[in-house]
Amino acid sequence: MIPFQFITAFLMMAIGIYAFLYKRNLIKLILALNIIDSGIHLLLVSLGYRMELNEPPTAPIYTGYETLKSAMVGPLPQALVLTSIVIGVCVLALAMALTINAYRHYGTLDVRALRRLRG
Amino acid sequence: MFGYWDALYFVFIFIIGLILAWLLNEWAKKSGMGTRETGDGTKIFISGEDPDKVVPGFEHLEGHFTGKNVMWGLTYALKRFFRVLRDDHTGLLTDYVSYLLITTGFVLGVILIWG
Amino acid sequence: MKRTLAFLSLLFVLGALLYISNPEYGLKFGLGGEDWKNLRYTDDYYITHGVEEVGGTNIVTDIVFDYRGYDTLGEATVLFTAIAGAVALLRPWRRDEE
Amino acid sequence: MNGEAILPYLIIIPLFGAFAMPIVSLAGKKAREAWAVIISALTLVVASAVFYHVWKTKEIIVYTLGAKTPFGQGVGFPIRIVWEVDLFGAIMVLTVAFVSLMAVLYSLGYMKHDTGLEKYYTLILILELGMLGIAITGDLFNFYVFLEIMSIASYALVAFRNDTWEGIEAGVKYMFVGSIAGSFILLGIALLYGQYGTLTMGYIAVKIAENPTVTAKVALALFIAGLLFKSGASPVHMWLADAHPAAPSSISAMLSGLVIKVGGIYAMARILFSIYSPMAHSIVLKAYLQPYINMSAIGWLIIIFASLTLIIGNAMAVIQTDMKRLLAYSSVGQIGYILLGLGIGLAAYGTQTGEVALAGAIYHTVNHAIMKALLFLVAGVVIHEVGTRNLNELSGLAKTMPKTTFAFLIGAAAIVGLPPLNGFASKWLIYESSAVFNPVLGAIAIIGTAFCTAAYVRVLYTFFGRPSERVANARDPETSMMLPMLLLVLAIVIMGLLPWQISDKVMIPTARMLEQFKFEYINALMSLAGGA
Repeated sequence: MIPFQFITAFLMMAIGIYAFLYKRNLIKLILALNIIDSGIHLLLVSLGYRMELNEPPTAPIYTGYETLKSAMVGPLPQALVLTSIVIGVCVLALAMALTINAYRHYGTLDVRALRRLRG
Repeated sequence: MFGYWDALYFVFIFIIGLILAWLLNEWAKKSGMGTRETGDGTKIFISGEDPDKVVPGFEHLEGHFTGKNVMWGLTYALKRFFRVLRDDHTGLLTDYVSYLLITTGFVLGVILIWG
Repeated sequence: MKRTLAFLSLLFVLGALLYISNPEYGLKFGLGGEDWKNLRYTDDYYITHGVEEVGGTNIVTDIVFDYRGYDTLGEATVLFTAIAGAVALLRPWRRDEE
Repeated sequence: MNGEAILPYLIIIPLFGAFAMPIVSLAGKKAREAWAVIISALTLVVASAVFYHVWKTKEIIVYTLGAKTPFGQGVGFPIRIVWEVDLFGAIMVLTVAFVSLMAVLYSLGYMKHDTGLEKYYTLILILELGMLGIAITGDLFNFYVFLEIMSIASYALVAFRNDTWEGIEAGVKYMFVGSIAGSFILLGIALLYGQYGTLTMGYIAVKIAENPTVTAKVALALFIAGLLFKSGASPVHMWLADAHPAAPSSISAMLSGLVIKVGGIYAMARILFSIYSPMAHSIVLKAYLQPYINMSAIGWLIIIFASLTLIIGNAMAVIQTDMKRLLAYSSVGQIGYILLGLGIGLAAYGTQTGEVALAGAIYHTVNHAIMKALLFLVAGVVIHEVGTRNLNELSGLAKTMPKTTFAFLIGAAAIVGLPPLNGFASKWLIYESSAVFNPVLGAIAIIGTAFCTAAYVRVLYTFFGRPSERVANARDPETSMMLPMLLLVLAIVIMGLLPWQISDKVMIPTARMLEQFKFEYINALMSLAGGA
């Protein structure tokens, strides 16, 4: 039985890459990049999930009420995802800047028009 | 010795090459019909370009040994191979992604089967 | 043609990823007890020692700013790079200025 | 000098320089240029010290960020980020610092007429920083962060001249596909974390050797695919042929000379040899009949891609009319030689053939960085003076630009592999080991060189032809552009005069250290566990 969190994560990646194969609008491709990133982030966070018997999983924060029995989920993937989200945002910003310039040069956002470099 | 190469070998091979070239030249002189001494045979003729010939439409390039003509023999002989390669580079983003995915699939298949 | 082949490769890669996310062969989800101690020993260390070693009650903060602080530095650099790059790309063209 | 004490400055200096650049450039143009040169020169000094230290002691420097030891209290696994610098990393550090200094010096004259120069120098320093970070890191996620720093800086620099359609189009293609490749690498890292629960390279190596699972294999496939893309191997070389010619020439020199080496070849060697340790998998586990990952099959996989790259890259170089595009395709071809050496080193692991091939690959990495940087700088001078890079219009440059043509002659002779120059020694190591390993591979390598020679002979014929009106007014460039080219020519000639000394004293030990017959990379990390 494959956990649905993993299936969702991998499907999101596949959807993003599918968009790269069959979509033409540059803005859609930028969104596709973000969907791929989100899929990986989902995978990372769900890798840190924890299920103990009779202990509900909580966020890894000590609140001073530790008498309540609880299991903390893994904090490392969350830290990695924090870093990774920022990287994703940076790629997004740069992609947007490039897209604006591409529109100014080519007058279109169709990725098939960007094929002067070949051979 | 494995993994090494003496610079002296280069000198030897160079000298042997010189001797061969000289012998070839001598043989060509002896068996030639005399066309190398007179007429068109005396002209320097590099890679299919006649320095005195003017190509229509390329008058401003007259007589320069330009990159387009050097190695014409090689490019002509392997015309089909080069055309396949050239056509393959379509410049479409989709194709670049396709090749990346095909590579991934191939690598994954090889590693899962033999790795 | 290329696209079809690429789509098939994508399906193959997806299949392989789904295969390894089956708990019997590869990645396990929702660990607990012994599995947690064996596979997430690093996280377990952070949870048990984080507060006393670093002092923050939020373990993620402890990791981001102490254990993996260098990554955070890298993250800041990425942000700086992206800003510099975006500003450089959106500057007026040379032609416009003349 | 103590290597561990100076190692942090390798990151601190360029980081500080890059972050301070917008402020310094408020003081004017001269201050900005002086700052960039000073920062990259200081980095070169530190890099030489690090290299000298590692080469002298032949030991791996392990440096922990923020603590004495990467290990936690009373446990046997690392919890902090570590840097591990072995000899290969140190060589890459030195090469990166040297070529970056040359590129910065060259930019002083070459980029004079551009706008937005403070961003340009910031980005060039960050590009250098990213590559240095990749070369010294010992942590897998940290490697990804620095790979992205390097990639984002190079995306921005490829499209830096935003008033040309060429740069923008190449930037779009490079960026979108490169981000997907980066995502593959991140996915591989996530899978390894999910299976083994750690991110430190040395400790993952231990864990994989204990329990090689299917997950590790899938992660390896994702790493190899992503890094083949980043190194520009065929059939995913097309972004390289578009992006490298479109960038400003000083950036092309860094991209072709360094980025594809450090972000592709070096990272791949690190992952193949240090994380998926072939000593453990091909020899130890096989001997004890344990499950193992067949590393020689992976070596053959890389050899297949290398052969494709060799033929396609060099052949496409022959038919280009654009000078920089020709050089970019030639880079693809040369990457093929490096990958061939790497693949043979993996497939023939444990034999002398493998060691020589690996040494040849490392040697060629350094040589090609220097040669291709020189050639791109020459191409930049030609564009700067003549204003075109179409080979059909450039005939007769030798008359008007003798020094530049001389530099190009040296670079072309070295890259083709003529004996007195440095390219010969490394290529010879690769030819000989591939011929010993499998004669077919030797033949493929020779065919690649034939194509490479044809491509460069075309350019040289053009340069030495009868002068056209177009080049009549061209002159040799100013000193700040001439000096880096002369220094690179000097490096080529000096390295060419001492081929076997360098090979014996530097490259063979590097290959031996990378092969880690005694698990040096793992032991250097794990030896700190006792001292905690």
